[in-house]
Amino acid sequence: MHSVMDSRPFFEDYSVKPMQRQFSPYADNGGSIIAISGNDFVVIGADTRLSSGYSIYTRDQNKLFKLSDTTVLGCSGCWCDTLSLTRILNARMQMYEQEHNKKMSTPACAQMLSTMLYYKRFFPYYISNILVGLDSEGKGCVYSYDPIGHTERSSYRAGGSAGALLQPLLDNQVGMKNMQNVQNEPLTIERAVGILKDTFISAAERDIYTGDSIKINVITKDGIKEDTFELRKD
Amino acid sequence: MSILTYNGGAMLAMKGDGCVSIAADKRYGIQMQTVGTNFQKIFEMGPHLYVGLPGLATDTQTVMEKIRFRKNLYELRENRKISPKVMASMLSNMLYEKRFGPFFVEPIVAGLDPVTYEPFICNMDLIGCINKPDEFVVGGTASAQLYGMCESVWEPNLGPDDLFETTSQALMNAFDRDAISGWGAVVYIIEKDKVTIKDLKTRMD
Amino acid sequence: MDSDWMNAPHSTGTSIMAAEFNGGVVIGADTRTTTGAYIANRVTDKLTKVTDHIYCCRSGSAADTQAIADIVSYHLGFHGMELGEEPLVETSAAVFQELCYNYRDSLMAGILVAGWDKRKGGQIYSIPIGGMCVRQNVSIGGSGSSYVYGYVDANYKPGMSKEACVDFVTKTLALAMSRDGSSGGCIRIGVITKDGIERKVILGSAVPKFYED
Amino acid sequence: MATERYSFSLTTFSPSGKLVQIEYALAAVAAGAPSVGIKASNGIVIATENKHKSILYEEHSVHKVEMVTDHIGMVYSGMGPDYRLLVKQARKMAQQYYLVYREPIPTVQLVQRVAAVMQEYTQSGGVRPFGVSLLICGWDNNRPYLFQCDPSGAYFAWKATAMGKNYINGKQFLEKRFSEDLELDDAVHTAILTLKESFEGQLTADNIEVGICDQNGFRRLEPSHVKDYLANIP
Amino acid sequence: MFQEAPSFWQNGPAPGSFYNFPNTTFNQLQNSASDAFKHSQSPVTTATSIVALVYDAGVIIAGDILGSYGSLARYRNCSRVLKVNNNIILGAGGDYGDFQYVKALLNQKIIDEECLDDGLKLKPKSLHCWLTRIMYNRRSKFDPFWNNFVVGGLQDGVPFLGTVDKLGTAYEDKIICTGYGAHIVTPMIRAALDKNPNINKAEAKALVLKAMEVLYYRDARSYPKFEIATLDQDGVEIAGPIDVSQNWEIAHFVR
Amino acid sequence: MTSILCPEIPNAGFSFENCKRNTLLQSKGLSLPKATKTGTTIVGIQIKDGIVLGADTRATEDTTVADKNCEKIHYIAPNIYCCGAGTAADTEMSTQMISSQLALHSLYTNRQVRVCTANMMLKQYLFRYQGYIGAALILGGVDSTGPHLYQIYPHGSTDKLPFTTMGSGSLAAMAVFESRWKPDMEETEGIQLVRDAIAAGIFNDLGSGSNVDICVIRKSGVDYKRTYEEANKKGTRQNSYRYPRGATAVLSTKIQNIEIETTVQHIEPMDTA
Repeated sequence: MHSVMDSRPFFEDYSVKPMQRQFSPYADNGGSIIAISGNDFVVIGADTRLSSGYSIYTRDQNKLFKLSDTTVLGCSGCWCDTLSLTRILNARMQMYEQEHNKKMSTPACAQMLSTMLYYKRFFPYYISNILVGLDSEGKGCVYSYDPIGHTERSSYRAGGSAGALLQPLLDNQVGMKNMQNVQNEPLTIERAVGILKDTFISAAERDIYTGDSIKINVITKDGIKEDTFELRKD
Repeated sequence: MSILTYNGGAMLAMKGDGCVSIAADKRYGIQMQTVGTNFQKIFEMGPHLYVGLPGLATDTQTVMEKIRFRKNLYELRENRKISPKVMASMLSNMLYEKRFGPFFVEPIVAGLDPVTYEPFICNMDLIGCINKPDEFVVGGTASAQLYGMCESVWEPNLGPDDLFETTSQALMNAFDRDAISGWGAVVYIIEKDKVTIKDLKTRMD
Repeated sequence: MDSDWMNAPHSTGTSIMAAEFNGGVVIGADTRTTTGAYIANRVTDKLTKVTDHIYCCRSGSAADTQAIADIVSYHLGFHGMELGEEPLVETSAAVFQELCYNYRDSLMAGILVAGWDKRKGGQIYSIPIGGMCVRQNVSIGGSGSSYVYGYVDANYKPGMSKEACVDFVTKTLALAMSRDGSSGGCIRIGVITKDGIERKVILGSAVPKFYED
Repeated sequence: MATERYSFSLTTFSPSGKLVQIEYALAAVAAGAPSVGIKASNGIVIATENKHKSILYEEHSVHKVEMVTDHIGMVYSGMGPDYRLLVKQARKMAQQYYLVYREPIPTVQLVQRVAAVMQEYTQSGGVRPFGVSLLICGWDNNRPYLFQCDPSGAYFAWKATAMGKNYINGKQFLEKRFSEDLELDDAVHTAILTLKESFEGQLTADNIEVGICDQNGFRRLEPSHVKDYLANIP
Repeated sequence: MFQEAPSFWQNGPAPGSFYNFPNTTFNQLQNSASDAFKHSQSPVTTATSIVALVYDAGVIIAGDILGSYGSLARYRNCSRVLKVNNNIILGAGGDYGDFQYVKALLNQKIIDEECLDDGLKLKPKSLHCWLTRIMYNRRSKFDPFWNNFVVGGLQDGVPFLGTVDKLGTAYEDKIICTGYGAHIVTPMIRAALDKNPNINKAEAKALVLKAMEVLYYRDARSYPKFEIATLDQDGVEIAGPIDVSQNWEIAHFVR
Repeated sequence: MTSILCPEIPNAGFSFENCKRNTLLQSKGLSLPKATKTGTTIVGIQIKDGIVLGADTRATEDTTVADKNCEKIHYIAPNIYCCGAGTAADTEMSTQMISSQLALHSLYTNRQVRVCTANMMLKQYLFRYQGYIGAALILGGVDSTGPHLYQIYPHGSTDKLPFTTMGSGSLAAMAVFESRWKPDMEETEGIQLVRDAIAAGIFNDLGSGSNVDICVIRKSGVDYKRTYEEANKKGTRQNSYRYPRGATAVLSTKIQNIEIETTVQHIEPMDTA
């Protein structure tokens, strides 16, 4: 704003950036998701804090979307995109059911989500998705996505604002990485839910966008069991 | 890419029962390319005192030389071993001198008090703001992953052996999820009567 | 809007005013200091003492104007001792100008210097951004002033009585504060005559009201 | 220091290898008001004569016993104004030490630094050595310390010492009475008695000053407190 | 042969270049704006916070009646809290022009619904959903309605409160404040509701009055006259303009 | 003892040696890393002949919590304390510097230092650096002229107020004060109000969190209640993650034994004979 000020190097961090009133279509509303699959079950948990900048919109926003009896989608990132994507997804699944007269399987749903995300390759949905469910043989599956549709199936995945905090512990405790002479017995539901809760507790300590409480869905062949767990509120 | 991620690196320190641990990876890289796999980032500043300097490699070495110089003068003048608390303050003062042209390192200090042998750990941001928790401190490009790991696996009053296992697992699993740190690791376990230095067998990719 | 209370500089948006009457000057100001659209201080005192008989009304960057006022009151304290009598209003305006002009690139300060001295009686000097200085019978400043130029031109009469002048200043500031978002709160008034300053505050709820459709 | 500096030094060696300016400085000290310091097992006492040439003096306004930090105190024999300058420098050095190391300055370190300043004045151009000897007492490293700094820049650690007018019999007096296990209270009495030895006229709480330092730090005794000590002196 | 991107890609960046996510470090390297935002909006005459909360029997929405033209308090009788039908009330903040346009769309929708005369009445949840779609749509065309809407009402007898912002971010909660209200008033009301969760209408009104007072003290674009809409079993009531009670005694505490 | 090579007491003020290099690095597209910021909620109120200061204890690095229990209420003088928000290192260092200068000042004047002196020193220091030192402070204390409370902004402007809040949670805290503050409150009532204001910041502002620190300053003395209330506790873990011994693959082990000798401190006098 003053000639002498401009000659000095502009320390972006140290002084006030001139405020350009540029409309941005995106917002980061925070939130984290963890999914862990076992032989005949899959567990997915997402925190319920919807935030923007430094303030909390609401402490009780469900980010897990039940697409069918065997498929659940967890989304975190830009909430307006999430709302639109899940609405279109439900519509597409209904159309599939009516055309094929059968419910969509989880892998099919996963593939469709991938194409839907890539469709908006040049104006993407700014969301980190994790789609979980039981595949046709009843085995647990976890599909993770990047915002433009690259998908990967794995046995466990963490995503969202605290993804980096959560992932290493899952590698270690579920993937049994970096540990020698430790035999890994097959994962039980209790252990998976325990790890999920502990990881979220750690995430709530360190990531300001994760907290309040988490919603947990446990999917087995007898259906989806819902559970909640309180986290710190600050 | 931030300046702190130009060379990469991960480091952490943990407090145990009458002992402390400090561990770091060994990578020296230029952005994505790994150039060396035996780069020292933790330096001994006293029988029970180690300082870790993650961040820009050139500043790691410069700051190490400068702080060792000031420590030597201090110990000669005062005729006693420097305590970790004083080393942390001296380091913080030195970094804040460069407030408007800082060194790009986020130092970690770990050690036992030379008189009372009380465990001490702390870390600082690049301009010397000291953070003295009771559990653990982390630094470097994998700090988010390290926070996640340490927050879950750390327990109070771990003995030297358990502290070694916890520290190593936290470090390895964290930097496996970070592209620009890893390639070998070194762990120092500092106790009253001995310092155990272990090189870990890690993924080299 | 978002989080501008954290990084917008702390500025006195401000409506300030000074008017001469026979026997002295009346100075007035609103009490709102804002960082962005957040009111950081709703009861600010923008009438700052420079000597017993000379006050300045501050507008623009709160930091700059406070620093300038401190430096000027230091110089005038010194100057007063050398003179053995109270500094003249003109002198203090010159010292203000010295600072505001020489550092015009790094200061954002619009200052009204008003006071009484035994040589010329009540005087008002306006020193806007850029560091010029001019004496005026009535002077308004700050972001709120642009809404009340008409009112002042229509209603100011030289040689008013003290009561009339105080009433005129109060009404002008009330009008400015009601239209300008960066001004508001209470009205602080100072009447400077040969006997020094007599201060009073018109609380927000008591500020006069006009037609508000 | 003087604004424009002379380049030659006033303190040059005499043919017999002495620095005569320092000898004269020591003489000035020996002519100064007597002061005494005693290191007891649990503290240190420093005291000095503070005679006023006329009854019109405001007794307890200007002090000779000065606090440098919470745990270090100082007294002098010799020229007052020189002492003032050294007190100011000592206080500043103590604060600078604390800012860098966040630890109160050890008494030894302060003494070394003050001695270094005094030594500079014996080897620089355009200045004369200080006309004072200092008694510096402090408590750190949970033990008492007592030091003396001379105009030459030499410093000594004492168990007890006296300086200023007839310091010789002062020292002899102390040698007779000093013992390792002296308590602080007895040390104060001994110090006052030492001053009394060479005191012409009636020794009262208004013409002497006493400072004590123990584990709770350094403080100058109030005249009323000194009166109590004087009360039970025969 | 490929001079100009086909209209289909009009809003995206040049083909082949990745869209710049805002405020990621990657993005700050190149210049953030590309020319697609020529007609992107910025608000002109704006209205400030909306304060809304659920009480035991219904919902309450309040907003002052000021239209600010930048820092000029230009229009001092802009009502922005309104009754949509017997079981919906609406509050709006942000650009007043956009608000009036959306209000017109909404009125037309109500008229169409009446013409159908199928006995169905628009409900709050569906209005909230409809508004969200409108906002998201305009946001996706980089020509947003620069508003925050708060929809309150009774959804099958249960109090409903939802909001949507200029991006289409929508959610429901017991307490919803927009603009500066979110930062200043929401914490205050959350604390009050923690103490007694289901407050009655009178207590809710008192809370809103105190909220508007605090906003008048601290928000430089607020105004001491406001309107309150309440909706419950006994019907809809829009009270106002009400004057904010003011206490300036702390002015005497400053030297 | 001192030479330019080894300045025993580093010459005062900031050194700008690395500025050229850092600007070069920046021009290569490497962004400047951010120093630890304290999102922070800090408050201060004036009560009946006393001051109550309050602060949260969270320090953040962008969106990660760097310190869960950092101290934001800094000592300035026996009768003056100061809460700091903004860049953590700046608040720490500026309060330490002014505290040191005030210690010297009180030794010279043999008087208790005044709050307005601390305010003027801080204001002039921050103004000189034109806001580049990002310290936003609330200064409170009781001196011979009574209780005083100031808020100081990074650019160097200060306000004297009966109550004030700063930091990212200041709006949440200010709502509590504006709705419930009364002049001349009793201590217990004042502490409760400050606690509620900080809690409003902790629970509603993401930049603030963990515990509530409170400091009550009276003429008679200071009661610094560090961790007055632990507003948030870490969740209890379901299972333990204790690793079995030998879980980590080790390439080599080296043991450095340290013999503990008790150092006898012997000081011989330096004689000049």
